[in-house]
Amino acid sequence: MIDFFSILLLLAGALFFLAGTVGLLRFPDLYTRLHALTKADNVGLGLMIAGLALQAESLSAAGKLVLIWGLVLLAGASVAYLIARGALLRGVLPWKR
Amino acid sequence: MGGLLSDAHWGVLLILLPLFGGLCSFLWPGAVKFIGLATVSAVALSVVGLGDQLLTTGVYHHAVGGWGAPLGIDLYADGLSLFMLMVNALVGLGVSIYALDYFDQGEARRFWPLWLLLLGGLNALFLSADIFNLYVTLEIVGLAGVGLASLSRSGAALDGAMRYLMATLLGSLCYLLGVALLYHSAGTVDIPLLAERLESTPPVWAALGLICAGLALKTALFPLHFWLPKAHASASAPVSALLSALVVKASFYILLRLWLEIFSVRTEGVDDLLGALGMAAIIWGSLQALQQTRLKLMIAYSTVSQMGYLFLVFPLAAAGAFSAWSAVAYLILSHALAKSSMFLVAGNLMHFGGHDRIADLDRAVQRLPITVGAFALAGVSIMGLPPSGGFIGKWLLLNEALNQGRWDLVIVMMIGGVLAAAYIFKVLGFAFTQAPVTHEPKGVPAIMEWSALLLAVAAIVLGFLASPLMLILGIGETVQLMGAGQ
Amino acid sequence: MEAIDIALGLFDLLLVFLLLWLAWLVMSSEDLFKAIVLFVAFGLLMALVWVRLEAPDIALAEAAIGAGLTGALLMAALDRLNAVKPMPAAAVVTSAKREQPSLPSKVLPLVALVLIVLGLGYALLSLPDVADGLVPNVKEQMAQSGVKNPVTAVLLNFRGYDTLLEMVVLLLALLSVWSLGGVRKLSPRNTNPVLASLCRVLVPVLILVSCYLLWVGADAPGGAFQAGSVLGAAGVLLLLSGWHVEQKILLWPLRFILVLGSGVFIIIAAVLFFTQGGLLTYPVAQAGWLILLLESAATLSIGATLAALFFGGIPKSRVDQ
Amino acid sequence: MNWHTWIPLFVVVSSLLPGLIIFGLPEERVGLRTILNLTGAVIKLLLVSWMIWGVYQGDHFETRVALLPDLDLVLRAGPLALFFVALSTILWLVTTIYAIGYLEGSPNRSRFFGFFSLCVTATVGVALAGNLITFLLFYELLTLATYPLIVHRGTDTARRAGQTYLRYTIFGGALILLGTVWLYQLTGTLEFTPRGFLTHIDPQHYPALKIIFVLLIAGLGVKAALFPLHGWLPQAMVAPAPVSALLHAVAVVKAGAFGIVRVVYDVFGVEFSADLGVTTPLAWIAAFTIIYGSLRALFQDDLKRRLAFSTVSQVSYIALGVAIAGPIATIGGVVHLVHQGLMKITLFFCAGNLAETLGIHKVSEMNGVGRRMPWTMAAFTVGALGMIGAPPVAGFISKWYLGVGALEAGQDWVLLVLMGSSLLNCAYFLPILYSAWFKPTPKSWPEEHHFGRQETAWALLLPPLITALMALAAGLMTGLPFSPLEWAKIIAEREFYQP
Amino acid sequence: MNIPMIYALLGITLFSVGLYGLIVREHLLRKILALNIMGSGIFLVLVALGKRSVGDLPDPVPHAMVITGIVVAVSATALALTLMLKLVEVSGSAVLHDAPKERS
Repeated sequence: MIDFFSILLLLAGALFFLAGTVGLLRFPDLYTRLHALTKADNVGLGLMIAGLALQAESLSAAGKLVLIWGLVLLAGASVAYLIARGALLRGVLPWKR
Repeated sequence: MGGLLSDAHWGVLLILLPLFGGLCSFLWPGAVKFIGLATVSAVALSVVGLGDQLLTTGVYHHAVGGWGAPLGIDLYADGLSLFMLMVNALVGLGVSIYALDYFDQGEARRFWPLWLLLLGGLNALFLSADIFNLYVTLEIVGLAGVGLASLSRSGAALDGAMRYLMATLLGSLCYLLGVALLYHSAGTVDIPLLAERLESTPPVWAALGLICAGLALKTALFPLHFWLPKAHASASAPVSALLSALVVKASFYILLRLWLEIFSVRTEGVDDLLGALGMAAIIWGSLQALQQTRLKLMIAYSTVSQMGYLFLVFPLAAAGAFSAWSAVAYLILSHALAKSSMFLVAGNLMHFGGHDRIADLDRAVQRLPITVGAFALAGVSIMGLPPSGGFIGKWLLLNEALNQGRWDLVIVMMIGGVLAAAYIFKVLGFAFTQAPVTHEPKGVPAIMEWSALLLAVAAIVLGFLASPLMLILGIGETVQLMGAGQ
Repeated sequence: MEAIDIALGLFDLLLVFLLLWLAWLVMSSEDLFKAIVLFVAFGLLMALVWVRLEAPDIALAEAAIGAGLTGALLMAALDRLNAVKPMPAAAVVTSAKREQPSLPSKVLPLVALVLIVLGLGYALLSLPDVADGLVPNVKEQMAQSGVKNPVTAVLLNFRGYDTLLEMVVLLLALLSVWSLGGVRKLSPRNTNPVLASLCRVLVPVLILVSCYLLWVGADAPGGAFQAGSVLGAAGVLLLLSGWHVEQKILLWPLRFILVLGSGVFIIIAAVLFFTQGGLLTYPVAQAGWLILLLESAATLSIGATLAALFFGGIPKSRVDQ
Repeated sequence: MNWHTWIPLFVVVSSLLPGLIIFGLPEERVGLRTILNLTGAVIKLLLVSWMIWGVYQGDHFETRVALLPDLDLVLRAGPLALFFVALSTILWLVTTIYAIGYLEGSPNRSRFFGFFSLCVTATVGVALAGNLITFLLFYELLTLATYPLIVHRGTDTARRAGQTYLRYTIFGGALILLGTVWLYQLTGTLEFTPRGFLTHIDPQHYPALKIIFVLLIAGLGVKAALFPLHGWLPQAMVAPAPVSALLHAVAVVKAGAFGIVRVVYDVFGVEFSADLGVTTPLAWIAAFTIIYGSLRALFQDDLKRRLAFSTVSQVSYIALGVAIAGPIATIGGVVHLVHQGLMKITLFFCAGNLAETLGIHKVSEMNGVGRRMPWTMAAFTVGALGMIGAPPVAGFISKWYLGVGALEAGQDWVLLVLMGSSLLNCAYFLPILYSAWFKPTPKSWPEEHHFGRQETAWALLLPPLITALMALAAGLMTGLPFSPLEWAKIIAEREFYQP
Repeated sequence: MNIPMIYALLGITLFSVGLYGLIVREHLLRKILALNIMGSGIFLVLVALGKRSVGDLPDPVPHAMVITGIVVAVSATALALTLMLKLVEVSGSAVLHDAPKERS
């Protein structure tokens, strides 16, 4: 039963990663790509962590996994912001149809 | 403690002292000169101590951490190591004294820590019996060398240092890959154990090729010498002296050591290839030196040519002849002394006239007789004229080449000597004449003149010390003796 | 089990091809920025490879140093490079022009490359399939080493002498960099509240992680180098967020921390040499805490050195003016 | 420990040490420098006299220091060695006096006298060398010590002359080095031995030995100015007159000739050389050089150049005497080593006086100079007559023994060479003497200096008079126990042809 | 052929690719990247071949060596980058020119 949930969560996570990657490759400009990447990564990673946490041997191991997710969220959000800001400051204009 | 020292452990001091001195000189920039000179003197004394110890008790062997090969790292010193340590101490002392007056405050603060760490790295290199440990020491030597080469921060110095860095890193990487292959072939990085275990398999051959190529690059063997002239010619004078006298010898020492211990019996053709490149280096380096209009470049090309002589040992040592490699050890020592003196002389001449154009030396012999005298004496050794260390080395090498009927080597050596005379006397000739544009001479501190002269005189005196030095070289009779030390 | 092996095998193959492809792109792409980004990706994949090769210690080091710090160094260098050269485009054009060599000079290196790969590959393949290396020796002596992580045992005990010299290499790199004089500051950034708050959160965490890695290194993957590089990363982050170090600290304390690692190593080596009669011969009972002491000092030094290397030129201090 | 083991070393040191001290002296310490120079020279003379007396009575003087594990640095005073040592010691003393006068007031004298002393040190070392490697050592030292003397004036011409000199001598040195190493390979020893050390060698090495002979002789021939290796000598006359005197009469050229004697007699052995068939070509080359040098001298207007080509010719008498390979010719050749030295140094001193006092450099400017400088020209006349071979000057003795020796050895053609050479000598010396003594004095000299009442400075006048008198004495008093001829006979008896 | 051997072969190839880049590419930054790639290749060879032991433990000695190597590599890279920047400041070019520059 736990295995089943794990697999489900992991697959869902993988799907988000896939979507994020497609977005990264297909979106027209930096800002939209960033959007796709961070959104997909944060959620995808969260799902994967959840899937793995179910398999963890101890509570502390699961805790570590969650900590990783927290750190990645923090870093991802900040870095995405910094990149976007840097791009704006350098005069990279958002894409318009 | 006294007992410990007299017992066995000068070798350890030789490594720890300069490293510690280097750290101290970094921490107390105000006292660099004092710390530096004290450290170098202590190192010189330790070399004497080690020599005394080796003469009485034979080879020195120390298992670091008490583990012993193959798990741990072994330190090892025999006649050849001692010889190289002597080179370090002698040249180091001479150049250190010179450097006291050469550098201004700011440069001195940057020079001494780098130089002391370089000295520590070199000592560690000559005492190591472990090919991976040798890699680490090579990196110390390389990075310190680059730092020193760029010390003056001039465009030319930076350019030279960059070339040197690229070459030395590439050389180290090739060497490291060779080490990886040897380790996985024999399960050890200890030289004596490798000598026992290695067989003639493809990985060993590949390692041989990689190690030879990497070390030849670091030693600036023709045609891998492309980086050397600029790097050595554009550095500050004491640094050029250290690089030409000590640093290129370090990688050659590893090659010689590995050859004598591990590779010599397993190589068909490689020895002749190295010998042929050595011959080409002698001729090419000398011809290039002859064409230079700048003194420092000329001296640097002379190094290329002189390194060529060293490589003649490989075809000759195939027969395992003590006389061949002892000749080369002698050449290393005398070249180190003579060449460091020459670079110091170049430093004096640049200080004096503000340039190093050979044709504009403008009666330097009148104004700086000691400096020009140093150049002449060093030149005698470089040319291989008697009485000098260079002559003894060349005599021994010629003897061995004739003994083995290697006329090609003999003829190249003769031509090399004549060409060396040509480029050295070209300089001396202009030192006597008046230049078209005469300049106001600038005084050169006495210490700088005398230290250059002392190094040159040492190169000459070597010509009379062959017997005791051969005795030292014979300690442990390097061929297959590291194994015997086990 | 079979399926997992096959999957892992496929994963390995995928990794191999990705790495090859990335390496080739790093070498061949015309845009330096792109090359650096690809190189960082290359480093991260390398970390994966180390995991696959059961070398978690290296994986940690590679992720922190190989990909992280080296990437940061490269990026900073590129930034400074572009700042030095007002017209990078022109330089790129000339370098592109220069990098269009004649056919033989393009083909010959390629041929050499193939030959080297073939030759060395042949050499590798003719190695015996099974070799124990030093595994038995390490196992035999582990009990005397004072730690439980074999890699730490090798690094700090069996081959501790290498590590001593390696600390010197690190210091030498910094000395040489400082000797070159100041480099241009990174292109100015407005102080940024998000970055600052990120620092406030991340730096303590990084220090914590560093301590953890240091402590755990005795028994599990980790140790001074990994801990030190995480500490270095914290330093880099601080520097990026516009952190200014006080003059007073730059003068003596910084130098002290920089030499701490190699200095403690040398002093302990000397003390052991006079008391135990051997270089770096730890008494078995004290080996554990001696190693911890060495590692702590090394961690501080490595962290400070790496951060200082990232900063570049010598920090201005009265001594060197 | 015995004094005899150190005296040869002291002889070398007695000029080395003053030389090294002089290098360090400031330019203006003329007095101290002069004292050092003369003290060294006198001490050397005393030591050499002691050794001559000892050797005459059959003592041995030998200094031996290890140079390589199996090769020693040997200084040994045999009769032949002392012969050359005595020549160079006496002439050094005389030349030093001359040089002090000649260079008065000119710059860089410390350097000059330093190298001057080194030069004599090297020459004495060459003479005393007891084996080939010691010989080589001092031979190369001689090259190095003479170079600064040749370029002393620091002009471009001087630099070029120096370069030419080096080009020849370094090349020659390389040849000798090669020959020496090879010889060592074949024999395992390099010790000079009466009648040679090669007689027991395996005949399969004979071709190699021939090549070694050629290498050694060619290397020595450079300094001995054997044709075609003489090119440097005429150029080197840009050097100051004392240097020319030293080069031509005492040091360089003589070292080469002396080396040839050593190689033929003490390395190969004269019978063995003759058996190898290498002496005859040497004789031919020497003969050719004699004629060639004289012919070239005939057409030189520059006085020093004429004298230089005369040296090319005269030094080959030594090689010729050696190559004829008979005892009497040997005596002739060896004694010419000293005779030519005395006569040629006289001539160069006189040429220097003419240049210093009157600014005369050319033969065509010498009309009537005999009346202006009678003493100088008297000495010159003695030297020139000696060169021609007119009795009773020393040169006659040499030529006589050479001729008789050639006849004894059945090499009659040598007589023709001697006669031809003497005629040519007449042809290039007699016109000088004639115009100097019998042509009218011109109104003014090119560049006249006055030195009080006498014709020139004492220090310049005395040396040529002394050497001229010695040349006369050597020709007149041949029967005295220590005359050059008697000593040459001792050499021939003891070293070359002992049973 | 097993997996470690494939990684070892990858190491060799990376070494060669790096060498190729080092020789062919002129920009110094690229050369520095090339040296790093070469280094990674060598580390791979060292570690991958250490997995040939029979037991469960891979050979830890190469691991230690590689960690040493990584630190050396980052040190050298930092120095090389700084040197490059200084060189560019002085000469204005991040390429080493072969033509001899006359500078007094």
